[in-house]
Amino acid sequence: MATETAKRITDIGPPNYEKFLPPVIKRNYGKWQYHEGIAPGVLCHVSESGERLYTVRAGSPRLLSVDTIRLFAALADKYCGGYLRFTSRNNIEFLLEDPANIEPLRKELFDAGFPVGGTGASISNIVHTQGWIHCHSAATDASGLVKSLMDRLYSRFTEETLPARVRIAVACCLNMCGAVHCSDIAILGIHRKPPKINHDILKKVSEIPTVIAACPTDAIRPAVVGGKESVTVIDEKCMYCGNCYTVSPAMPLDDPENDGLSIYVGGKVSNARTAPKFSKLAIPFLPNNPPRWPEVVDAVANIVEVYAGGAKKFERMGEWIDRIGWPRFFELTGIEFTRYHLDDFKHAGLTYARSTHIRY
Amino acid sequence: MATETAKRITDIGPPNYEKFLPPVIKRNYGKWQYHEGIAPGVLCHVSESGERLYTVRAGSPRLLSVDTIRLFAALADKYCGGYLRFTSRNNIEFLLEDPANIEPLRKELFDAGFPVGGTGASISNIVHTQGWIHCHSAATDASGLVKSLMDRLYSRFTEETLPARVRIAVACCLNMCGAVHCSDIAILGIHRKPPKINHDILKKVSEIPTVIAACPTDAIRPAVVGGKESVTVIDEKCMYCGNCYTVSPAMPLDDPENDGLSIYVGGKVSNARTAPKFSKLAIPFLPNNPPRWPEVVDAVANIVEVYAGGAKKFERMGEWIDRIGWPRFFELTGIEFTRYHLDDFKHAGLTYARSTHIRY
Amino acid sequence: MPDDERRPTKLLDQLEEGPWPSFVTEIKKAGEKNPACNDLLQQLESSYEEKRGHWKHGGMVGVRGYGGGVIGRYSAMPEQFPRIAHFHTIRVNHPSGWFYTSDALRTLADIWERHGSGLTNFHGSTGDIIFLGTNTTELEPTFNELTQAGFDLGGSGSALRTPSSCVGQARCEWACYDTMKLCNDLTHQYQDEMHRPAFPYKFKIKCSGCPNDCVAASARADLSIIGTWKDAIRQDDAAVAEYAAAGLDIRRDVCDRCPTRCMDWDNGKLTIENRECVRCMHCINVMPKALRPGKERGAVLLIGAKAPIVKGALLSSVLVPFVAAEELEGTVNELLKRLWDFWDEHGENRERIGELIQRVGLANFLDGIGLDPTPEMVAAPRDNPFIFFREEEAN
Amino acid sequence: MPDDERRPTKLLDQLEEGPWPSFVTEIKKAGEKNPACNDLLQQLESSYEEKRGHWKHGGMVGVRGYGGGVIGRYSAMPEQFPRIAHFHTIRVNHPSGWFYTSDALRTLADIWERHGSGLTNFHGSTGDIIFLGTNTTELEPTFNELTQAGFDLGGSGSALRTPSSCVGQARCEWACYDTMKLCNDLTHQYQDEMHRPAFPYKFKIKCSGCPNDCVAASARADLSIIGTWKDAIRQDDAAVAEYAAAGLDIRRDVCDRCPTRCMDWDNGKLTIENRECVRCMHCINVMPKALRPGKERGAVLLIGAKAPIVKGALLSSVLVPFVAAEELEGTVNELLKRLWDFWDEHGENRERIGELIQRVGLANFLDGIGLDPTPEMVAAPRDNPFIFFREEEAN
Ligand code: SRM
Ligand code: SRM
Ligand code: SRM
Ligand code: SRM
Ligand code: SF4
Ligand code: SF4
Ligand code: SF4
Ligand code: SF4
Ligand code: SF4
Ligand code: SF4
Ligand code: SF4
Ligand code: SF4
Repeated sequence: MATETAKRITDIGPPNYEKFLPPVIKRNYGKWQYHEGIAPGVLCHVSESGERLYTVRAGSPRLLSVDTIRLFAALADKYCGGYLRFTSRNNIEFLLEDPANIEPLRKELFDAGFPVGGTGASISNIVHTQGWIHCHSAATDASGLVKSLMDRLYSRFTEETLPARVRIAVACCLNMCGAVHCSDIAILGIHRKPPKINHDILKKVSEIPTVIAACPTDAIRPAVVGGKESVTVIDEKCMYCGNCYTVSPAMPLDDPENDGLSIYVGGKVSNARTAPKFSKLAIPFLPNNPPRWPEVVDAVANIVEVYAGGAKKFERMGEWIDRIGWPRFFELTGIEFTRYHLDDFKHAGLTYARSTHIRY
Repeated sequence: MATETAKRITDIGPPNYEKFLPPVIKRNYGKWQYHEGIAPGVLCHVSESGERLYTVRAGSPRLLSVDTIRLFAALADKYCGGYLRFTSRNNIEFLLEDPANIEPLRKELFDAGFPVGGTGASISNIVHTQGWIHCHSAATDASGLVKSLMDRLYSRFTEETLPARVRIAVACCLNMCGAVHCSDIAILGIHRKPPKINHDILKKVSEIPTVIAACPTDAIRPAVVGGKESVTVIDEKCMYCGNCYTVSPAMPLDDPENDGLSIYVGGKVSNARTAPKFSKLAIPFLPNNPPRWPEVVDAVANIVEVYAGGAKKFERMGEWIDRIGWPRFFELTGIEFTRYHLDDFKHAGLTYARSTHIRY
Repeated sequence: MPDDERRPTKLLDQLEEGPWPSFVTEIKKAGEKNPACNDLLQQLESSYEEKRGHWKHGGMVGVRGYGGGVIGRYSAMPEQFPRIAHFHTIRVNHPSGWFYTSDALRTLADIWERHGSGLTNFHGSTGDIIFLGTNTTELEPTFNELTQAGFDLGGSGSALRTPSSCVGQARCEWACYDTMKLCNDLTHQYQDEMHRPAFPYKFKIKCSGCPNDCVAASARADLSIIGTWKDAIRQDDAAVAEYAAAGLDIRRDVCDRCPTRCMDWDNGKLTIENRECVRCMHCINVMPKALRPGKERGAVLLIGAKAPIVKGALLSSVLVPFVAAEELEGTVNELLKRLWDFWDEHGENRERIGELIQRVGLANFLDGIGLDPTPEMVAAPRDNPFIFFREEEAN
Repeated sequence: MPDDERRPTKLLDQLEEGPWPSFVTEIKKAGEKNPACNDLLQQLESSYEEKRGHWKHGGMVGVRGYGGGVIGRYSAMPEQFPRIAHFHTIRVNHPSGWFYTSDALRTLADIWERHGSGLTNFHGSTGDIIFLGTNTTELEPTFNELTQAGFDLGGSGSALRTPSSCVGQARCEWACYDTMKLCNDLTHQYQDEMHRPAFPYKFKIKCSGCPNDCVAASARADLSIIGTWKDAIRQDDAAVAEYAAAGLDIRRDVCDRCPTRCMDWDNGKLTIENRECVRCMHCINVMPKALRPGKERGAVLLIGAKAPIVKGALLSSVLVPFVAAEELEGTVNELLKRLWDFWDEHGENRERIGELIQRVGLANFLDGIGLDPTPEMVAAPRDNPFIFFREEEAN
């Protein structure tokens, strides 16, 4: 036992990135001077030394089999000395020194089913989460939804024809692992019914005070049900956030009839021009309709088209809406404005329109 | 008794304003086409009919003796057929048909001690409240402070030399009867010590549950003190708002050593250009120093001067600050930024700077 | 009997210096006729010396049958200042737009000289004529003389307060509806709500003729009625040219300050994309001769402004994005009924209607008063996903 | 023993159509070697049919001595899908900037083919390499092979999570500090905080080289380190002219979109009032060849972003307005110590640091960590008068 522990390596952290940098990057690290977009999905960075680095970016489903990983490795060997990286939105980037390799690589990628694009004023890959593939908490699937959306928005990925970049994200429950809350378009799996409490096991699988404390709206009360110590939920105070379920398996919320999707728009993260902002509710509910979620795909495509037709160059979705005003956004997209759009959470009052600035 | 009741007139409301309108207004009611500023304190409104109405506006201490009222009445008789009005900021306006009367009227007003001005890009009269003259709640006097301020800012009233109008208001306690919270410069009387509870009378003069409910921060708890039902205040939770005193005379807050003034800036009410906005804290505390409040007067004069020197034409104080940023405001005015400027009330989080937009 | 002797007021006397008209002088002037004012000055001097007020916590006094209109006030030093032992103020409904004839002013002055201190505020912050200081026995006689002269009391306590309005069409070219008439009509219509407090808390109505909001309704009215227009800004190109010729920098000072940047100044031609205009008034304010509000006029109704006590200050928020001028009075009356019913039923003690909306949520409030939600009511839709779906919509 | 038969997946098969690469194809590919993936596909098909997930509420599993890095997962239909009865994911620290050599990728692929489903995420939302699905007995062997290959686990639970960074100076001309180095150093330095959960809740660090924030730190990092500069934008007038000649509308697309309007384009000359510039990056983004960040570089430190659970989402807010690049690593380490101490002492269970700040107030938080308040920390000072004065300041 003692010997085994001695051999065991722990806490070494990740390998140092320097090992993985292509020579052209090593030579020009910190010396890049400017870049140019060469074609959708292809960037050229120019160093103060005059050297050039070509990046070819391809879309990925993020969920990859080891064989596909080996395919990427092989392409990297063939075209760029075995060097590649992934982006913060899960695209793959090949790092080329020789511009002559761009075209052949692009062709091989396309042929293998991996489109090149996602740069500049395009729709890049959709940040997303586990969904029914791996998470206990999911109100919908993420991968299937993303596949359906990207099939429809495909040319928006392979072309740079939008007023500005559009970032879409999908999260399969309110935990929002995709951090979707600051996206141009955020798609969120939601529940619409309070948890169905499993009184038989609640006390065994969770601590009642923790369950009670988990609820942001104080909807949970201690209760004895059928002789068992458990909790009850005041239905009117529940907004189905699922935080109680996170702390207790005895509080499941999923409900095939009532779960679905909601869409938020106009968020951003960059500080370019305007400050980062949250996405705001556009559509409170759409049905959960696998395998292709046509209602969600149509709704997103519609929003993208209206935006593409109306926004000025360099205007992100939220900046466009700020310019035209929310009433016009609803008018142009044909989306219905409902009571659910009116905030009633903590800072609700601050969302009310506190001026007479109105367009008629 | 029955006869007396019969004679007694009630619920008649105010006299109809039409009785008080000068003939030129009656003739042109709703037909005004445009106006011109003729001189500080003098406006000319031109009707679609071609008729002209001249308004001469004079400053007033608001607190008027009946004899001064009679003086105004006499001036109105002499120069404008006995017609006059007051403004929403307590100035007096004489309504003239004959422009030849402007100069003599102005002179008589000046001679009587009532300056003509307050129009356009000036500092108009200071909206204010009762103070020690009449209110039980006052942390400071209002009239004396206003007099001291207007003496100093006098030429800002009689001239139109600012980038835009500057609206100043004074409220003598947090009830803010002057609705000062949306002023270019708001001066607010404040307490800095929790109420000193009079346990002997509390139960007699107020209802304990009402007193407890009055506190926005839940600082008040029921308690038995010296055998008497009363309340206690958790000192750390009290921010001296005085709402408990409003509902109970047994909770006085005034404290000569600790009461004082705070200054808020950058609010506005109009929808011109930007939406209405609240004033924000500039100076958390200045001493209560009657009869002339030199610290407050200096502070206000300083803010006005810095604004006058830095703002662009048509920029209200808050718009100027939004353009240059709060850090620069504090730098230019030399006002110290303290922990008290950091909001810690309900929506505090929303006041934090949530971008990297920083000037260096 | 008045004691003519006036003790020195060293501190206050300093406030008679300087160019701005002095309230101390006013009090002294009144003191020449009514020695209560000398007591007032003395007590105030001692406040200035000690840096604290000397008034007792207000008491309930009033005129018969009215639950408001008088603010009871008693000196905390009645032995020293017996003439202000009682020193109540009377709030009097002002005529709309604060217009007077000299005769009306003299009538008021005479009444108050007979029955009170002779000190006034023209006007109080809410807009009332304030008669500042008298004792309890004079209240009823003052009231009788006032009503004989055609004046009545304003509100106090948990009641409607005297509505107020900007000068509007009487003297302003921008008034998009008749503010003074509406204010006057509402004041008359709701005398009962004003004089017999029966609300959860106070309620204030203010009428501004255009978005400049010259009665500061947005900051302090439970119901703000703010004029605006629906069609295009009326534009006189010749007058625009005059302003330009006179030196106005139309690009910088007008177009670049337009909040939606919907104006363009190109080669001496001003173009406004009226569909994008949010009726902020700026361009009109700067060029009143050249630009005017459109002809399809009316008002925005906004709800819920107030000062910071208890739960933080609020600015008015949009409730009805547009009501045509012709329909304004009817709509406001109907709306007030629904607002007050809902508030009566759901408001807590000392809860302003703006706070009530925050507590129950705008959607529930709209349900309660029977209005549909519209996007004009919000600066932006919610950004949090914490939605309470209705029972009937989820299965 | 693998059962090679794959039952039909009618719904999922539809997701192999269309041009975007299909995760279903990936699962099938992996299923050719590891039939657990077929079970996964079957279970997923049944989720698609029934519109609900089929995973049990997660359980605690892991490797010896580590409190995190593995997400326990069990099928709710283990009889039907025995091969995914256990199906845990392993989170693996990624190399900074997500750079790999083909060899490194193949090593990872081989390990995972031997010990797990052969399915991965490149990468998880936090940035880790995700090995998707294996059973409990394979955890320790996978871990051993990983560490032999130079890789280690990421975080889960109430721990530090794997920091991430944008590509930074490796490929970006705008990186104002060395994001990849800082990210790598922090990841190594805090292995203990990552592997032995001892915080009140999770803690995330993200490093972006400039205000474009390409790792979205502002939205989701408890500590965001975002590059910026202090001196003037470097400007190349010839290159500006090139952009103009190429058809860029510099007035409209650059100057008019500058948030502070501190740029002017006049007669072919671009002027920037750098004192008013808020380093938003827009003009630089549009004209990378002509404009570049200044040379006095460093970063803004921001605090407290998170997703909406429990008390609403938060964006990062400014904590330290500027730290010079040379001092960044030292300052961050020192600050983290103070942040974590304060959070340990005052944070409640499952309270992110951003929520803690909201609860105790920014001023108290700054006191706690020993920083002075500066106006850069707020969008505006408070607008309410509800100030808690300190005992010692009032007498
Ligand atoms: C590769 C990547 C960084 C990484 O380390 O992985 C990256 C790389 C670049 N970003 Fe980014 N950004 C990357 C994610 C982001 C993100 C984060 C995200 O999307 O989740 C943001 C914030 C998005 C937001 O605001 O919601 C982001 C906001 C920007 C911006 C600001 C754009 C704006 O107007 O708001 C720029 C500037 C520009 O493009 O003009 C920028 C510019 C760039 C440049 C041009 C920087 C440079 O000079 O090299 C790089 C090529 C951009 C392109 O795609 O055309 N990058 N960039 C990320 C690629 C993601 C992808 O695969 O699509
Ligand atoms: C007389 C009065 C209305 C009344 O019924 O009593 C009035 C009258 C006019 N206002 Fe006003 N305003 C009056 C109080 C206000 C208020 C309320 C207040 O100050 O408490 C406001 C809102 C102030 C704020 O935003 O904090 C107000 C915001 C305006 C504005 C918007 C200015 C801006 O840029 O924000 C204008 C337009 C302008 O002047 O360009 C305006 C314009 C005008 C015009 C030019 C309207 C007209 O065409 O006749 C009038 C002469 C203005 C002047 O003084 O130069 N008036 N005006 C009030 C005079 C008060 C005084 O004695 O000083
Ligand atoms: C006389 C007047 C101040 C003045 O000098 O002009 C005044 C005086 C008092 N106000 Fe006021 N308020 C006066 C206009 C206002 C305004 C402005 C307005 O109406 O436009 C406000 C802010 C707007 C608002 O209503 O929010 C105002 C907000 C308050 C508040 C805080 C209410 C709130 O909801 O935040 C209180 C406290 C309360 O009601 O308990 C208050 C309470 C008081 C009391 C009754 C004191 C008290 O604690 O009960 C004051 C009596 C003073 C006295 O002895 O004469 N007064 N009060 C104003 C009424 C004159 C008039 O009728 O024309
Ligand atoms: C795997 C991953 C999603 C993905 O598909 O990429 C993920 C998966 C889970 N997250 Fe997450 N989170 C993941 C990144 C995020 C992010 C994004 C980020 O880190 O940048 C967020 C939003 C940012 C944030 O932290 O606020 C995120 C916010 C949450 C939350 C809400 C936390 C909050 O304070 O609001 C929870 C709930 C919780 O912690 O109890 C959560 C909980 C979970 C759990 C552990 C489910 C649970 O209820 O305990 C999920 C396990 C799924 C599974 O079975 O594999 N996850 N989670 C991401 C981690 C991969 C990685 O290590 O690289
Ligand atoms: S968003 Fe929700 S369902 Fe999706 S992976 Fe995160 S915790 Fe699971
Ligand atoms: S789902 Fe959310 S709101 Fe509903 S009971 Fe659970 S924790 Fe409370
Ligand atoms: S602001 Fe306060 S002290 Fe002044 S009059 Fe109003 S209630 Fe009285
Ligand atoms: S002064 Fe305000 S905060 Fe303090 S106890 Fe009274 S009501 Fe509460
Ligand atoms: S609010 Fe508008 S209409 Fe009324 S006086 Fe002011 S500018 Fe004129
Ligand atoms: S009124 Fe305001 S928004 Fe409309 S055009 Fe004029 S400046 Fe622009
Ligand atoms: S955050 Fe800035 S430095 Fe980093 S990759 Fe993006 S643009 Fe470049
Ligand atoms: S970086 Fe942004 S703020 Fe600075 S000059 Fe450029 S556009 Fe303006």
